[in-house]
This record gives sequence, C-alpha cells and structure tokens, in this order.
Amino acid sequence: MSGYRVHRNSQRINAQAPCQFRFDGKQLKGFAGDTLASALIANGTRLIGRSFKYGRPRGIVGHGSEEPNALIQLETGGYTVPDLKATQVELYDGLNATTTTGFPSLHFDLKGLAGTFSRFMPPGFYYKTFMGPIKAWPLYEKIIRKAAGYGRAPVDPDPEFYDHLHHHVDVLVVGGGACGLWAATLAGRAGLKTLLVDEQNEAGGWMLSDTSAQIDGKPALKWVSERLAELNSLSNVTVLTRTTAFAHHEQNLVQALELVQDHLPLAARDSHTPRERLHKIRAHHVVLASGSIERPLVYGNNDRPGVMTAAAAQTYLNRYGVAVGRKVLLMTHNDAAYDAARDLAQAGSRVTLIDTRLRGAADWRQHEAKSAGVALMLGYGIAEVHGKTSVSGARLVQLDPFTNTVRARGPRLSADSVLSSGGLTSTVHLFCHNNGRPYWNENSQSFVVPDEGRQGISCAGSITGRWELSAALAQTHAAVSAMLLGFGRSTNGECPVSDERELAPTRRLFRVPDGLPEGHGAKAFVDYQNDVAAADIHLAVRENYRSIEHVKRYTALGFGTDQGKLSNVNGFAIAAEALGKPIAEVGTTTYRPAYTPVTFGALAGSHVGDTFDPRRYTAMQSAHVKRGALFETVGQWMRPWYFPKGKETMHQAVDRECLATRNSVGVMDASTLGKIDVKGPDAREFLNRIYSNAWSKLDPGKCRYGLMLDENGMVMDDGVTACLADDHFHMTTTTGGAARVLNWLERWHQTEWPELKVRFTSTTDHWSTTAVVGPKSRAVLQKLCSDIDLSADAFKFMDWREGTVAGVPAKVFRISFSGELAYEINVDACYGHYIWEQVMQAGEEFGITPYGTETMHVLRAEKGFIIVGQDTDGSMTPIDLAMGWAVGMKKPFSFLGKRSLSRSDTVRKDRKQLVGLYTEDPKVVLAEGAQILSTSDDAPPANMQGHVTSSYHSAFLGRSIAMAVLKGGSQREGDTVYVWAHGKKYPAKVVSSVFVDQEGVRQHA
Amino acid sequence: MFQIHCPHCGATREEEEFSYAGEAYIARPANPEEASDAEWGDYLFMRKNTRGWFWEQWQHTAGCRKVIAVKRHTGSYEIAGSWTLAEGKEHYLKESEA
Amino acid sequence: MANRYSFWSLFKHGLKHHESWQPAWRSPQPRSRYDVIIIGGGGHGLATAYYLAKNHGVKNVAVLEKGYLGGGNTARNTTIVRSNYLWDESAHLYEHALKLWEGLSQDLNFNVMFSQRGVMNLGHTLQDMRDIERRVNANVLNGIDGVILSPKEIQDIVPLMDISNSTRYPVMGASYQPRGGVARHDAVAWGFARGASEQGVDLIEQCEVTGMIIENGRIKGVHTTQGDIFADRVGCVAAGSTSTLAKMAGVRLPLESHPLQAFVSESMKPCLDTVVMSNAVHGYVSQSDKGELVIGAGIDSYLGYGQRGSPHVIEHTAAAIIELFPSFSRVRLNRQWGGIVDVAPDACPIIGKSPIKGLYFNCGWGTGGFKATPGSGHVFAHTIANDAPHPLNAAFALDRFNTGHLIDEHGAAGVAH
Amino acid sequence: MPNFQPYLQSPLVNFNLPAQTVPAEASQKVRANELPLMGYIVLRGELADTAVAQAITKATGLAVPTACRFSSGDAGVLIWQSPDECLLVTARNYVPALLAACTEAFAGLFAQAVDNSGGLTTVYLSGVEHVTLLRHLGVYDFESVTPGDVASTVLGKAGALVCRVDGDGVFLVIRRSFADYLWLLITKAATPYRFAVAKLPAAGKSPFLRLVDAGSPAKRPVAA
Repeated sequence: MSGYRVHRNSQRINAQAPCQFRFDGKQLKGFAGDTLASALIANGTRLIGRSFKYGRPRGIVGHGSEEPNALIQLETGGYTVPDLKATQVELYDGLNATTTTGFPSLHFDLKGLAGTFSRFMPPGFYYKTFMGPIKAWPLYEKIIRKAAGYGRAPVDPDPEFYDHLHHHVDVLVVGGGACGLWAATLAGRAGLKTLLVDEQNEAGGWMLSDTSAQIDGKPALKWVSERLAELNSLSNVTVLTRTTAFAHHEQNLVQALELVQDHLPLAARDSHTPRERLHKIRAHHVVLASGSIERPLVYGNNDRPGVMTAAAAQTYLNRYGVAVGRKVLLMTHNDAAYDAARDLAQAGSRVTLIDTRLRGAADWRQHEAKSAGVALMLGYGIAEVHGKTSVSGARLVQLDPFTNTVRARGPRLSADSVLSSGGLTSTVHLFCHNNGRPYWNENSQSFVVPDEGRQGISCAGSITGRWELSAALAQTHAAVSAMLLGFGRSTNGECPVSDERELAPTRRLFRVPDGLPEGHGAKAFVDYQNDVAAADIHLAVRENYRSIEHVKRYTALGFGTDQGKLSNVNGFAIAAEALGKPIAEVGTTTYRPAYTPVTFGALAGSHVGDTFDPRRYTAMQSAHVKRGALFETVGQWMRPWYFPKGKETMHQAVDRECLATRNSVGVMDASTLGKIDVKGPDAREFLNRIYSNAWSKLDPGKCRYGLMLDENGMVMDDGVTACLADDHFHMTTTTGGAARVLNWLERWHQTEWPELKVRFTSTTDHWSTTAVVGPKSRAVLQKLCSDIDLSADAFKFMDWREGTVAGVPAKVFRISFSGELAYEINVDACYGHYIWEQVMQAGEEFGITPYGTETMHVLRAEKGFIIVGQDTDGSMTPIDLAMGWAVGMKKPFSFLGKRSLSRSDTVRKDRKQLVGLYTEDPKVVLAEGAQILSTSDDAPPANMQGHVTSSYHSAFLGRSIAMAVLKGGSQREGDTVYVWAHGKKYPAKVVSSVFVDQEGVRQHA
Repeated sequence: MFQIHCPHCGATREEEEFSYAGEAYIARPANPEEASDAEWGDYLFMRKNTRGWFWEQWQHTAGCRKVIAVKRHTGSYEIAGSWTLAEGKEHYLKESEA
Repeated sequence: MANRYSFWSLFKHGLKHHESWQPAWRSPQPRSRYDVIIIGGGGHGLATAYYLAKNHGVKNVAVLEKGYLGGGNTARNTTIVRSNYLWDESAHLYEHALKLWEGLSQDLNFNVMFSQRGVMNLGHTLQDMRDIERRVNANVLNGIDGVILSPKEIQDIVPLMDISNSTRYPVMGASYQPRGGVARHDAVAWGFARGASEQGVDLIEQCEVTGMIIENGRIKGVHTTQGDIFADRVGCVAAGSTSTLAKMAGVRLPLESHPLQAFVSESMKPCLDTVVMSNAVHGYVSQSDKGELVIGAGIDSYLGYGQRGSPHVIEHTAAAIIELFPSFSRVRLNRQWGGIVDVAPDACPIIGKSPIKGLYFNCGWGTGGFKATPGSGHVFAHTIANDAPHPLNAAFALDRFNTGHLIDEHGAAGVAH
Repeated sequence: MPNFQPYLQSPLVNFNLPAQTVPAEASQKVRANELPLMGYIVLRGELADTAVAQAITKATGLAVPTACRFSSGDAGVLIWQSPDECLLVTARNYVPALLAACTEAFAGLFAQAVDNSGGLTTVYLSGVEHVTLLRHLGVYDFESVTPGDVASTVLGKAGALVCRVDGDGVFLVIRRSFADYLWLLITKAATPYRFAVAKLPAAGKSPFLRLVDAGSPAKRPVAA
C-alpha cells in the first residue's frame, strides 16, 4: 500500500460520483473524473506490468500519453482494446481492465527469472546468438515471440463504428493549455474560423495540475474557465476535447482522433454515435501549443514500482486527489519540481527534496518548500532505488557541484515513493512530421521549435522552450499577433500576465552518476518500455552504432508505444556523452506519425463492410436475384455468374445454359460494358490512332470490333464500336476497362492531339444492354419489335439499327460474342429491367435461358474469342493473339503501339502465341493456369512453353476445350504438348483456337 | 495530401479529386517508324524522375476531367503552381531554355 | 573472425560488463583510390561489397553512404521474403536470394532473424485464382515451393481472417509459399556491413556522391562530400536516389521514384503466424517478433522523394486490413513511415552494365527489393567483378527497354511485397 | 404487336424508398430522398465560344453558367462541368424536344447533346446537419458551397455533383451504378442524425423540384 485519497480543492474528480471497476479481477473503487491510473494509485495498486525484455516489475511512471509501463487490456470480447495506457483511460462505472504482461502471473513472472541473467542480454543479444543449429531458430523464435508483446488482439468483430469528419478552417490550435486557449481567443476575437483541439477530457493543460499558477491576478483555472466561456460564446470557434492531433501533412492537413464514447460505460454508449471520430482538418494556419512533458532523471533501478515523474505525482495529487505515497523522495535539477514537493507536503506526505544543485532553487522557492514541511538535501543525487516490486528507499550520493561525478557516498533513506524531475521536453512532434526539424536549446535543455514557427505554422508556449507561464504567454501573444497580421486582422486583447518569478539555473544533468563505471552498477533505465538502460546506449556506441538512428534501432530506444516521450532526450544526451559530441550535433531521430496510437477502425471510418468498396449493379439486378443468380465480382461490378436451378452444380448449370443458347436462345445482361460516345469531325481519325485497326471505311449503321494497344504494343482493351454517323461513334470497352479507357482517350487527346476535333462522353450508365443470343433470337426479337426489318439480308451481322423494342426506343446491335445469331438491345437504363422481363416473356416459348459470365466465357471460348485480362496479361501483341487482321499496318498515322510491334523482341517468331488445345482425354478439363511442357520431362527447372488461359467443358462439343499461349504456337498446330498442373501431366494436341463453326455460318444466319 | 489548383475549375481542390498522369510534356516522336529502337525505347520508358522542381500532369478526374500541368517539388512536395497544358508548356519551355 | 558472436561470447562479455566488444564494423577515412566503389550503403550495396570480397577476392572496395548504413529502404520496408514470382527470370533470381537467406545468419555470423513462417497471397476474384494457379504451377516447375490453399485451409493457418462470403471481396483461395517469411531488416544491413568490413571493405558513412568523373566514356571515380575518390569500377545501388546518380553520369533510366508507405500497430501477443498479402484489397500484413502488426500500404501515385505519402493511402490500407481481419478494427496504429521506391515499367529490377564503361547499375527493385538483398548483391558483385552479368541477371539488363523484352511482373507483383 | 406497357425504374428501386418515405420533421437532422426520374442531357461544346453559348441558350432558354455554377429556368438546371461540358437536368418528358432543339441549334457547330437520362439520378439531401453529413463523406469544403454553386467532387469512392439551391439542402446528381453504394454510405454516415427518408418539400422556387411537377407528360417542353 502506498497511494491514497486526499481531498484537494483543485481536484477535478467528482467525489459524489463513485465508480466501481475491476482490475485483474479485483473489485476497486474510483470516482468520475479519475483516470484508470489515478484510481489504481488511489487503491494502492503499484505493480502493473512486467518489462518486455527482463520481466522487471513496473508501475505507473507518468500521467498521460508519455506513460511507458501501464499498458493494459481494456474490457473483453468485442469491446476489448489492447495496450491502452492506464493514464489515458478515463474511468467509468463497470470498467474492466487487466494487465497485459507477466507469465504465468504478474507476481510470478518467468521473464523475471530470465531477468536475473539480464547481464547476458545486452541490446542486440539476439543478433549475436540463436544462430545454431540452423533448425533451432524457429523454436527460439517461438519463445521470443511469446515473451514479447503486450495485449491480446481482439478476436470478435467490433460492435462499435467510426467515422470521418472534414474541416476547412482559418486557424487550427493544437493544445488547450493556457497558451492554446489564448491563441484561440485572439483568433476567435479576430473573427477567424477557429478550431481548437485538446487531448484531455477538459481543456486547461498543466493548469489542471498546478494549483499555484496565477493569470491576470486570478487563479489560472478561473482564467481558463473564462476563456472557455468566451470561446463557446463565439460562433466562429469550435473546441474539441478528447481530441488528439496525431499527424501533420502537406499544406496543413492535420489528422486528429476524437474519443467520442470511450469514456462512457459500455451500457451507456449510444449505438447511433461513433466510438471514435477521425477529424481531417485543412487549416490555413496551424498554431502548435502542444506544450511539453516532464522527463525523469536516469538513475539506478529508476524503474521500480513507486518511481514516478514529479509532474505525475503533482498531477495525481492536485487534479485527482490522490497522494502517491506517505514517504516521498523527490530528486530534481530544476526549480519547477519544488511545487510538487510543496503540494505533496501540504497534503501530508513526508517529502525529502533531493536537489542535485549545491545551491538549490531560488530562495523564495526553498523557503516555500521548507515552510510546507519539505526536507531539503542540496547537492545530492539518488544513486540507486531500493525495493523490488515496490520502492522501499534509496541510496544517495553527494555530487560534485561542477562535474557530473560523485564526490562522496550519501545516506540511505527509506521511502515508499521516489520522484524525479529531469526538466521538460517540448512536444515538437507535429512540427516535425512534415519536414520540420527541432533544434537543441541549451537554456531550456530541450529540443524546441523556433518562435517564428514556419510557413503556415505558429508555435506558442512551452513548445518553444518557454517553461515559465509568464514567458510562455508573452511569446504566444506575440506569435499569434504576427499570425493575425498575416490574415490582415488586428489583435484584440492585452497579453495575459503571470507574475515573473525568480529562477535558479537548472543543472545540466541527465544520467545521475552512481560512482561506478557505466554498466557496473544497478541498471539505470532510459526507455522503460523497451528495457533500454544507459549502459546499453554506451554499448551501442562502443560497437560503432554511432548514428543516433543506429543507436535507436540497435537498442530499440523510443520504439515503444510511448514513442519515447520520456526517454528520447535522455537517450540522445547519453549517446552524445558516449560519442563525445554535443547533443545538438547528435540531433534527434525522425518524428513519425502517430503522436499517440490511432485505432485502425477510426482510420477506415465508414469505408468498411458493405461500403468498403462500391458494389455496382445494373438495372436488371433484381431480375437476376429473382432467378437465383450467383454473382461474380468484375472490377466493382456485380455480374451474374450463373443461374443454378434447384440443386444444380455450376458445371450442370453452365452446360444447360450453353446448350439452350446454342440450340435455341439465351439472354445475358451486357450492361456493364463500358460505353463511350465519340463525336466530332475528327472522330474517325482519332479512332484510327487509338485503335490498331482501320476505321476510315466504316459506314453509318455498321459496327466493328476494335483492338486497343498501349504504346508498348500490348493489347490493353477491346470492344465493338458502332458508327452512328460519319462523325459520330458509339464505343464499347471491357467491363473492367471502362474508366481506364475514357481517361486514356482524354489524355491522348488533351496532351498529344488537341488539334483533333472530337469529344468523349461516357454513356456506360445510360444504356442497359440485353444480349439475346442463339438461333431463336431473331424470333424472340420479332415478337418485340416491328419497326426494324430483322431479316438476314436487311439487318446483317455487324449492323446496328435504331427502332422500338417492346415500345421503348432502342439501339439494336447485331453483334455476337458467342458465334451465334445474336442481338444486343440497348435502351435507356430506366427501361432496362422492363426490357429484360419483356425478352424473358417473349422467349418463354423457346425456353429462353438467362446466362451469366461463366456461360459467356464458354461460348466465346468455343469460338476462340479472347478476353482481355484472361487470355492476355499485358505481354501479348495482336500478332501473338493471331489477330493480325485487326492491325492496320497500312494506316497513314502510326497508331498507338504500332512502332513497338517492330522491335527485335516483338517480332520474335518464338513469342508466346494463342492456340487451342484438345486434351487426349476429352473428359479432362485443364486447369486455367496450368503450365505447358514440350515433353513429359517436368524435372525442375522445367522448360515451360506457355500456359492455359481459358479452359472449359464444352457441352456443345461434348468434350473439353482450352485456349493457351504457347511459344511459337502459331507454327505448332498438330503438336502434342504436356499440360502440367499440381504434379499431374495431361497430353494435349495443339489445334486452332476456333472450336465451333470456323466458317462463321451461325453468326451470319 | 496535396491541394491542387485546377485552372479550368478555377478552384483549389483536394488530391482525391485528381489522378496522377506522370511526367509532363514527353514528346511523341513525329515519325515513330523512323525512330530507332533506342529512340523509341527512350520515349516509351526513360523518365527524368527529377528530385526537385518537376513538371507533371494531373487529371481532374472527379471534376472537369481535364489534364493539367503542375510544377511541384518532389522533395519538399511544395507546389509552385498549376496551369492548363497549353499555358504550362510556355513556362516549361522557357525554363528548359534557361 | 576477430569478434565472433555466440552464446559463449555473450557469456564472456557479460562477465566483463560488455566493455570489450569490438566495433561491428570499422569507420575509416576514405582513401583516394579503390578497385571498386559501391554507391549506396543499404542492404543491396553492403551485400554487393560483401560478396565482392568473399566470392571474388575484390577487397579493395569502398561503400559510400550519404546517410547512415541501412538507413534507406532497408530500414523502411515490411521485411517480406519470398520467391514465388511468375516469370522464369525473376523466379530464378528471387529463389537464388531465398536460398542465400536460408543460410545467411550462419554465413554472416549475425542473426538476421530470418523467419520462414510462410507467405500467403490471397485471391479474391476468379481471375486472381487463375493467376495464382498459373504462378504456383510455374513456381513448382521452377523448383520453388508453393501450394494453393482453399479458404478453409487458409482459416486453419490464419484463424482471425474473415473467409465468409459476406465480405466485399470474399477470399476464394490463396497461394502459399511455406519457405517465405520475414527477416529483421536492420540486422541484414548490419550483418553484411560487419562481414564486409571484416574482409577489408571500407564503409564510409555521411559521404554523399556529388558527381561522376568520366573520361571518354569510362568511369574514373566520383566527387563526394568527402573529396574525390577514384576507381575504375563503380556500382550504383541507391534505390530511390538512382536517377539522381544516373543524371550525373548522363545516363537515362526508366525509373520513377514513388513514396511507399507502411505502418505498425502496437505490440501484441502472437495472433498472426504467417505473412498475408492481398493485391485485390491492397494490404499486406505480418506480425513482427516484437508483436507489432507490420502493414504495408499502397504506392502513392505521384513521384516523391519525401519519404512520406498521403494519409488517404494509409486510411485505405487500414480499411483493407479490417476487410480481411474484422477484429483488428480495435487495434491501434503506433507508427507510420514512408520509403522511396524506384519502380521500373515492368516491376522488375535493372541489374547490369550501363552506357558508361565501368559504371554499373542495380536499381528498379520497386517494392520488392528487401527480399532480394543477398541475391542482388551476389549477382551484382559477379557482374562488377567480371564486367559481365551473372546468368541470373543477364535478362535484367537495361537494353530490354529498347528490345521490348520486358519481364512483366505486374501481375505477380501488384503493390504487395 | 401486343400493347406494351413500358415501366421505368430508378437506380434506387431496390431500396423501395417510396415505402419508407415519411413526413419531414425538424427532429430529422438529416433527410434524404430520391427525386422522381428526371431527364439528363450532356451538352458538349466550347462554352467560351459565343456561338456555342448562344446555341445552348437558344435551345434551352438557359444562360450558360460560369465555372462551378449552375443556371436555371423553365427547361431545368444547367450545370457547369468543364470548359466544354454542361449537364442539363430537366423533366424527363422534355428530353426529346430539348435534344431536337439542341441538334437544330448546334448545326454547323462543333457541339453536341448526349442523352444520359438513364445514367443519372438526383437525391435531395436536407436537414440542419446536411452539410455535416457531406463533410463526413467528402474532402470538399462543403461549407463554402453557396446557392448557385455546384461542386463536382467525390463522396467516399464515387463521384457526385453537389448543387445548392438554397440553405435548406443540396441536390446530389449521381451515377446510376454508384447510386446503391452512395445511398448506403449516406444512410450509414447519417446514423447519428436521426436520418429519415423524408417527403420532398413543395417545389417553391427550387428549379429542381419544379421539374418534378413539370414531369407529367401533360406539360409541354419549354424550348425555343
């Protein structure tokens, strides 16, 4: 037992609102306004985790996002969250948390035993061992992985949801401390659209912890509430609490995470409100008032439970009404920590203040402390903390006043808590996410940002190294006034004043010496979470990991979930000492987002589940669903795959659909094909350039199949284009290629041939396309259409006609992707469903059969028609596809890709070329993607000749068919090859890829 | 994430409205048939890939669908300006002369 | 080795408070002349130097690094190692690398923590599955391990994955390479650095090349921020910065440097025992030995040397991960970063000679460089030592962009490496 | 020929909005509903070319809008899309006449009118939080969209035209094949705002809503 409740007038907890909560199964009590950490301390809980490498017992060290140790698992089941910092979890009634470390238990930890061998586990020890025997590494790794890691990943789906909110503001103020509030006030008064975000559950920042602070002659907290009242009264100002700005990007885009409901009991959470909200804020100007964080000093066993920063203890006392201990040692090298000593003493703790400075703080502060009952020891330092799972005392040393060495041994003091203050570290992260660099300020002993900030960013308050409130406010006032000038606005308000107080210089000290060579004494931790001790940094440097990035990576310094908020500066300082360089020269490591961890769900926002990516449907969707279609994803489109009847397998369904179509009539939804209206005097010329084949002689009323190549000569898209008028064409593209092709046309037109008078308008969504396919398709259409002469001679294959189908204006294309007599009826998509149903009705007497993509694939494969993306893979030219007929080599203009077709590699005779395959066993349907060998020798590395691109059972032919690409295939018809998949070989004969109706009689019927 | 000014819409819009369209002002050989394989290969594949100020194309796909010229620093990501392809070309040519 | 690593050495040094460890590598002043200069002190460059010394007896070598060793993409990638590439040329190259990986820790006497936990490439559409079938068959016929998994089999290996049909892009299957896995990225650079240094290679950090000394079509040396350094053979292995170097030599390359972003979650107990990659939903994820989910995002579309990209790319990747692993919704991102990847038009590297005699390039690895590190260094060392390509990198010469003989790995690569 | 009874279906037919439609109330902080099927005509031509501009006005009776604005009149709403493209939103039964009028007016000009009536639909989004909702969905600065403005931008992963007539709400012109996705996205994002599929307000001066009434075949198209 150590921590306990005391009453403080400044406390922000609500003593009238007790909260029951559970920690590792133990029922405990806290109050509304507590954090889990403050409540745990109040309940005397000390041991809260085991360290990651040595399994050393650990307790709470900080009071906010800087906390390295108190990583807990919050709640269970769907609501569980791993690795939350107890110092940031707001307490609510019924909260249930567990520790994340310690195996088998927190109090008896095996790693703890391993820890006794810690001297043999220096940084990078795993790089130096576990190397043999080679087979053993997986075993070692298993152990290492088990040992590492904190919380447990959730396994249940997330019951809550998240969203994004975009802001466009004049000024974003990051940080709601005194300086941030003043910046927002001035911006707000100037009429600027202002947004202030603060990490905590209420604004005020350090003012919430510092009871003695005064602004404009009144208690700081009173001034804070006045500011908040004013800001709330301004319609142009928004204040968001529980909102952490965690990343800064180009042109002042700031991402901030708001914890909307995390502070509420699970039962009290509103299912209509997001758990967390990601704010994406575009600001003309950003004011960084993100403040600073106190860092501890580095000394022996400074990780024992009960060791804390002075600021944390002061905060727990004044803000939460929790005294961290009855007998407290506080070591400092600066004046500020005297406040903590004073407050703790006033609250009844026995405080010994160990000031590493021989002369101590400014007189008034020493006097204030003494009169509060604080015992002062000047010129001393703590060499080593005593106690294992809880602090029991410490051994002091007398310090040399000038050099950081030990002058003499010091007394042993008993204590239940040890605090230290190593000065403040400015929170410069956001300034540095996007090119900014902090600089070392010797005065403030911190990496700080320049007063003037940089383009679009002002820096206000202690982020600039102004530790004293008065100086911080003055700097803020100046910086914000300058910003307002930039907006052409004036400053409305006098700079708030806080009394200037005399200060004694701080002692330049990071690692408190213990009189022994580094590494010989007790471990002195720099980074608690990653178990990095001062000696480890020295070792890294000794092994020539001298770049600060190397030091960081070799020791893992600052790699934890606290992002080194407590440890980095101490680490850099100790590295500098080891390197014999000034800190400024050593510099910092790179600051990366996120400032504090961000929930994946919040990043994803509403782009999950059914809105992860659009599902695009055609107008006939409900008709397909009604007929039991299964769907295939093609691009973003949902296309009917096949229409099983009863218990049919896909194979059975597809056989039925194929036969019905070849023998009578089938119907398919072709609406997903891309459609582009191409019009202008130069439309023809443009088509000539963009397609590989010729378009000069295509008359109105006619259609033509076109191949599109990229400049590299490879097939990128294909489709049928109809000539509507001499200067007007209706282009179709593949389903997946629609958007790509439209941009392709636009880019070539705008960048290369702006002189061509032609325009492209997407009509993909306007037209619904119903393909009526099969010998009976004419008969079906005749029942629906009277104003088009459908007779074979009047309406030929590859013609199109305008008319009325089932009373609806339609464009009918007589084109075929199946080799059958076929018509594609294009109507205004609002009529799409109607036309589909009309066709079904009209076809009933012929047993009309709806079919999906699978049957479409079989029918077109029987004809040897390619599918771009399936039979091609970006490495196939038209020649490779035996489609030389679609290449107009004589066209005057060198169409896209033409030149590439004559390069040495593209004219090679032994390129992979499209062929057909007949397996010797007609029942064998080859795997699409099976590889082809010339001989039956498949010993690796085997000589692969090509692969199967399309393969089906053809019910119409009563055997299997396959399309493949084969080296030199065009010359190999009749050869026998061996098709290989998963160790099985199937002999097959190379044949023409046109399996059905080579003469094309059927489609011309 | 960038904000890019579209000279056609006369407005500054977020990157999500645009799609990147690569290096600007790559000239297609006037007579491809006369270009050597090397010349053709250069046009097809070789790129400046400048570290520094760079002329590139963005297409305002969610807006006016126009391709525009943007001068951007590929190191600092600073954007000097954006122009219609025609306007941009003048600036571009002036710079390449200089 | 002067300073051999082992349990025993740890024990000995432990007793001596670790005060007598030798530097992992020397940091000498640059000399004015070397036989070979390697520009770029990342994994590939250090490996090249290591194999030059070890396999070709070329020990008078300098590696010039403008920053710190292994500070480029070596330090910024998602450490995936696999060799299940589609085309013979790349499959053989990456398999060569994978074989070297399998003995690397022992060879370097430096544990690079190569963890063969398997790599899974998910298929979400029928075409994905055709491509997977094609690739796996090709892999096996090339002597590379690979199998196709059904959703059920995937679930057995990755229990937390949602294989239901209700997702936007249901998982239809996957290719799986058991020998694939991950490695400790920094250790790879340090291990090669230590090995190279041990054999006499000079590793020069904070030494930026500012110009090339070329006389009548021959490389003579380089200007650097630490003065001129001469050598008759210079190998450029500078990833994203390659184009800048090429410009100095007046060489045009088919490269574009893009930001590639990645992020890690907070550290958790083991919950994912293999590497999962999905091109269709644009995400790939593994769990580090430290317990962090290591997640790779897509390439930003634009050119960029800023080592950072646009946030919506990260947001999309987070959504993709949740699409695959709904329960990760409440897991938190801890740190994000970006690298600069130099991408070639066919998503394959360029390894070989240049128009300048004695000047060699090893670049264009795009998103796939890390996995190739030892193989890349091995064949590049051979290329430099013999002024002729190793059979394994002959096909990756620069002239393929004139002949048109591209090795189009886009299908097999996507973004997900 | 049998006597056909053609029917039309909206892209959102599968949500059966009419059945969900309730009266508008203040408590519904976000309301949305689909307008009945409209006519949509894409007008292509250099708007800066006075001949083209005059032809457009002649055919539609509408002034050619400036960049990112729309004009309106009896024939409907003319939305600027690009220097050579406008979208005319009109009553469905006006379409044939307007197409004819355009073809006539564009004779001899490099300009065209493309019917896209099947490809688009319009959703009216209103309620005190309708701007907040847009801010949930898209990166555009929707607070800056004033009456007469149109924002052609992305909502989630789909494009949309956002037109503001007055302070009460905006009209979203969206593509048929993305309508399903966008509706899901809107309803999802509106969860915190007591979302309702609310009855459309009376036409009043709204050029969009007036077209709804004009939609009945009885009315004759207004064209030059």
